[in-house]
Amino acid sequence: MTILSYQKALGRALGDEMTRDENVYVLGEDVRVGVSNVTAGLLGRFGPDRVIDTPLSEQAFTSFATGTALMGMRPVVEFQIPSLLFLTFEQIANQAHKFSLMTGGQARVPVTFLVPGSGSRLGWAGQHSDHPYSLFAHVGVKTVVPATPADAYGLLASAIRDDDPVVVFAPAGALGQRADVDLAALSPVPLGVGRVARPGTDVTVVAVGHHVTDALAVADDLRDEVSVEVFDPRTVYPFDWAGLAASLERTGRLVVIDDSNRSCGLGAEVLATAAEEMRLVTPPRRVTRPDGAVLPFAEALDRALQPSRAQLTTTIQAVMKAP
Amino acid sequence: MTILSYQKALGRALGDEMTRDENVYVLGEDVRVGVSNVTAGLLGRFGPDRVIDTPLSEQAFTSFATGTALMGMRPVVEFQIPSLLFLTFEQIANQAHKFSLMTGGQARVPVTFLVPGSGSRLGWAGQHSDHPYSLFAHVGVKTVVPATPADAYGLLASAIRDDDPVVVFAPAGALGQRADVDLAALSPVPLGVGRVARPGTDVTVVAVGHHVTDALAVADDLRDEVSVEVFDPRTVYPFDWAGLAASLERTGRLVVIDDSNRSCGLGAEVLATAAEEMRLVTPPRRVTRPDGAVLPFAEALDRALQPSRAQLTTTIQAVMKAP
Amino acid sequence: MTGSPAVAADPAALYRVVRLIRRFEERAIDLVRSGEIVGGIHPYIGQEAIAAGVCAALRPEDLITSTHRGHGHVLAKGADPARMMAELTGRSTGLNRGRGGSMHAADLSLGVLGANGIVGAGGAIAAGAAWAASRLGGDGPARVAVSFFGDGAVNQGVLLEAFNLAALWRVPVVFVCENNGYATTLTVADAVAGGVCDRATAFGIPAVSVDGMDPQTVLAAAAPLVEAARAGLGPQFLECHTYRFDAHHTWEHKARPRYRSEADVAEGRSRDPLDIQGARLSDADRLVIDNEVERVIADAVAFALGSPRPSPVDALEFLYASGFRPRPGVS
Amino acid sequence: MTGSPAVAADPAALYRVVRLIRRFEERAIDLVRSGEIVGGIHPYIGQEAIAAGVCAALRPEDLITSTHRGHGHVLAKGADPARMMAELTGRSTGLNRGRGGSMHAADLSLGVLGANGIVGAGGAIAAGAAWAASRLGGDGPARVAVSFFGDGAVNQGVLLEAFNLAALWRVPVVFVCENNGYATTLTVADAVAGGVCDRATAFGIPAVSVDGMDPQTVLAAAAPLVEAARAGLGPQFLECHTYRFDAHHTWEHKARPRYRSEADVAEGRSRDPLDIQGARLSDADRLVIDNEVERVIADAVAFALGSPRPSPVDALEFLYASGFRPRPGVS
Ligand SMILES: Cc1ncc(C[n+]2csc(CCOP(=O)(O)OP(=O)(O)O)c2C)c(N)n1
Ligand SMILES: Cc1ncc(C[n+]2csc(CCOP(=O)(O)OP(=O)(O)O)c2C)c(N)n1
Ligand SMILES: [Mg+2]
Ligand SMILES: [Mg+2]
Repeated sequence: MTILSYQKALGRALGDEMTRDENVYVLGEDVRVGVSNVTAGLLGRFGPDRVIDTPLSEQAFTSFATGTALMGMRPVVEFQIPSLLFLTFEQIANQAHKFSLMTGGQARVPVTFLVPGSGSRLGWAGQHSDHPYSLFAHVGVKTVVPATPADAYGLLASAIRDDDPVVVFAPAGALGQRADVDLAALSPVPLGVGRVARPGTDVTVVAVGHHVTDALAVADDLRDEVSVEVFDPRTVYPFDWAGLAASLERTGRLVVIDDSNRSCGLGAEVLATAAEEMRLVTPPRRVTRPDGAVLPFAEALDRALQPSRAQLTTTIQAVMKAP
Repeated sequence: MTILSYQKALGRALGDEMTRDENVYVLGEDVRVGVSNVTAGLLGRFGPDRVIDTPLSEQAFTSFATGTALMGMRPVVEFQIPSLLFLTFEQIANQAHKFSLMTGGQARVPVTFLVPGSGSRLGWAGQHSDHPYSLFAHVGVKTVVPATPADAYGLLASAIRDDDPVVVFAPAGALGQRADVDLAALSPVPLGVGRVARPGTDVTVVAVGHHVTDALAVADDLRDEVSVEVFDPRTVYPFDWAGLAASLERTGRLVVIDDSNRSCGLGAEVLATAAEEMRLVTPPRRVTRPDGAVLPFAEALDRALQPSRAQLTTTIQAVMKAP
Repeated sequence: MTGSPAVAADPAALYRVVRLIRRFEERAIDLVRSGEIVGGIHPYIGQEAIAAGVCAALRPEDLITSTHRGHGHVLAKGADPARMMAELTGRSTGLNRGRGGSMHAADLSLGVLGANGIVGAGGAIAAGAAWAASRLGGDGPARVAVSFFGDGAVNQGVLLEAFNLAALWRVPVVFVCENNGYATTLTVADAVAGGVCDRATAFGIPAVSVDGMDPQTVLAAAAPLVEAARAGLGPQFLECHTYRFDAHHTWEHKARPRYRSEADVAEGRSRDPLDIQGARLSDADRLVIDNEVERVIADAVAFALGSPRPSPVDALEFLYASGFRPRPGVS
Repeated sequence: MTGSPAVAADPAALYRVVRLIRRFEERAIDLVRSGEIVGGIHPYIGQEAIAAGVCAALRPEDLITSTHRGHGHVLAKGADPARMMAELTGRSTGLNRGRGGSMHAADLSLGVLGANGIVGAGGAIAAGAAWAASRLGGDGPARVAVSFFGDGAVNQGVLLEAFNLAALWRVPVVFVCENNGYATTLTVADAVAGGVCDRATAFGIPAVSVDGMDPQTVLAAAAPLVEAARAGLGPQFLECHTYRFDAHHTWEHKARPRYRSEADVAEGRSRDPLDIQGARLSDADRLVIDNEVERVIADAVAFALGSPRPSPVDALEFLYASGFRPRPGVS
């Protein structure tokens, strides 16, 4: 077994997919030097034709990638900061996402958008700390938020192989993750399939991205009081509803910890669908960022607007106390 | 009393606010000729300095408006099509929305973004039929979706007077609305305050924008089987939670009809918050667009992806039958 | 055969394309009036010389991206008028199976990457497609992409960004600006600081400005630019001065907004690409073509109106290329 | 007094600003290393002549928008170094009450509309602010806005769109491009097709390119452009050739990515604005200023580190100017 970091897992998936399929290529800012670390070493292995540095023209290079995808290539577009997804929202949600339906199935746009370091990096302030995966779940662009090195590898590989646009969020809070893995066993993780990160019987905690680690820690702390099942959806759109329903059949109680703004975030969708269709014996609860959150610069304020283990703990306890 | 159309109500609010406050001005594409009709006649009344035609540079004129707002003006930016909000998402969600917090309260950005004709116009196809108000509810930009001529007047007036950015969606499906109103009585409608459009005791139907009319019609059709309360939030962010809670105290049953994509849409937020905090005697239900909807061109397909009265009727009946 | 180099030199072939587009648009307007086309169209009438001339300079394997005013481009690149008309009338037999309509008509088999409802959006897509196509083509001759857009588009940031990428990476793309003097109601003078060609030359892209009312002039200007791009000299820019004879959108036929003076319209319509190219043929030859085009258009309308409409139960078909079926809006 | 015309002509005043920025940045880097500044900074070291020279050409009521590398601009426009340092260290006494940090430092009372974390975003904001300020000012002299940005920003669509609006509407804005040769690791040659000034002249905006290492050269170039804008001649463009002496971001101090050769760095650092301007003063005068600046910086650090941190319970304060308090993330 080998110790693999989350960041290296992403780079490994990229390298493996580029080796497997010569139509896969990477473009983005400073990808040759590999400022984000994810693309480090790729230039040497695959050359400048497949590892392309772009000027600060996100909108054009996003649609440029779409154009290459229409011709059969499989671009991986790296964005240095999450808010660049706001800047390119038209190109992703209104162009890449809509091509297949609007052309009546003539076109496919197999492009992957990768954000290594989404959410708060602490001290990067208002415009560099967003976690907008729920925006893509709303418009319907496939979106994954891996929590572990193995899933970072497997979900990025699947995103690249998928025939639709896929956005890959690698939370800054997860980049440091390391795991002991069998490199030979690394393989694509299917989109839309969650996993039970810890089985339990009293309450299901749906945790997204870096919060899976928090949920596991809290579950462990509470093990003498309550049996917590931790469900990691891995893909936030399309969501693994069957997996969640199965978990709620067991527990009947639901808490979501989600680093999105509260209103219309992924947590809202999980609660709404569970309330409509699944077994709930007590009211479900969310632990999220506040409505309309803009992360302030000062460290304590930045942290104060992110979901915390303490909030998750008290919320689980409240749900267990509920009649 | 006078018959006032929804479109004329918007134009009237603009004219009244421009008269009341000389810092209010309009900019957008073809606003002088008044292609959207909303700005018709304003050029003659207020002149070219306050009714400004822009080139097709939505991103720049959006932030240009923000710059003027920083200096104390109150711009009203008209967008010809809803997807221009995708194109300017960075300028609205990442700049205008964040200025106040990021500057520690030094800056305020009183800008209004107006989309006359949001949602499907039938036959305008994939890129002209979006209804993305939930995106703004998620990032936390104040957002209103008036259902009636009086509310179109009152909410646009309040949006212009508000010290934060506000997006005003005027659904294409509502533009034709006409009502008999006392022009003298037209006045601002406070943001964040919903209204009970029809009182009832069995089930609360939260209907947004043009669907308020649908909900009232369905409620009327069903009057012999079920007493439907129709709640029109008017503002989708911030939402009138107290108003909804009061309604659910009466009915205990909830159905939302919402022209957003299903996943992470406003309907999800309403169900989630109700499930967390409010009285529900049966599982709540949504009538929305499908996940990731892109409206196809052909009329029957376009209609098929929009929430319908038939869907609302059967959903209400299902909720009433639920144990 | 439209769009193949064979016909490029042939005045009759150019006339036929202009005539085909003109009659297609006139009939389409009728169908808007009669309600068979829902949502209206942006008529290309008056601008036919550009699509005809530019596409005559292309090879079948070359690519184009089009605009909201795209019928002319799609037809000139060789699309079947019948399937195009079926698309505008929302039929399953349409180019896009009735999913796209006027603003999204596409035929990828002909290299037509689609009309686009967002002004300026096609440029970056065309650049990417040309870059990829040439790369995938290996040592073969480069496949050139033409991106058509209007004068309004040169004020769109993403298009200017695309100029930069195309120039930096020497992409075989030709940017064709159809300058008809207006973006809806706004004049070029009120919208474009500096000149239209300056927007391209600023990026080191060679730019040419020509009379866009004469198909042969357009072809003569476009051919060397297309071949320069094909030869690896990087992107090229062509501005065609033209005039929109009809409404910005058929919605104007009812609303009648006032923004062009009688004089402006009369002056603009005084030079008609149909007459300019028609004058190069004998009346007899012209009549033969006109009659043939009438049959093609009549057949196209008959085909369209006789075709089935897609079923609402399939409304979500094609949403995901992978075949994934999303949740419906009501469960 | 910095930023007022009075000091504009004075070599000592220019030197003081350069020195102030240099020492501020050096101390800020220390505080990044010591962990007092979280998130790191984009050091302005080497580029001080631009902020000093341009802001010396401005009046107190004039406006600026800045960038991710904004400390120099904010200080040169007259911000209090103590409140600036307090901002970088996340204190309640900071310019933004600790809410903005390095990339969003602003002082609206001085016309500093803010650093900006998004490259190219400031241009349109500056244009709007200048347009509004002059309009609200009535018959008084126009208030000019300067928008600072780097060479990477000229590839951003929104900035190019802003050039167009400013030119069309003759807005009193001066666009200042700090060309330091790199956008993070990408060279200007690999990023900018055509020349930087061509991006402005394409829109009919007069553009001047100068040595950005000499404060007096920058001031001499900026002053007439600022006054031209003020006089109603519309937007102006100034390219300043400079070099970033330190890291793109202090993150590099650990990561040490390789993208500039030793030779390139040596060459770039060979001309230092501090020496260039310092050489114009007597050693005695220079020493007086240096000592005074040391005191200012020492006081600034002391003030910052001695200031209270904002309380987490107020994390949502200022989110809405209207005072609306949003729902928390957990109920
Ligand atoms: C980015 C964008 N902004 C606005 C619109 C609405 N709109 C559609 S066509 C048009 C005018 C386009 O003018 P031009 O580019 O000159 O093309 P023309 O209509 O003259 O052929 C506008 C404003 C749009 N579709 N996309
Ligand atoms: C629109 C946008 N794209 C990318 C980034 C990430 N980023 C921050 S600074 C920078 C380089 C900017 O280069 P330049 O404009 O030349 O300014 P410099 O750093 O050289 O002062 C990049 C890519 C960003 N902040 N905004
Ligand atoms: Mg035009
Ligand atoms: Mg630079």
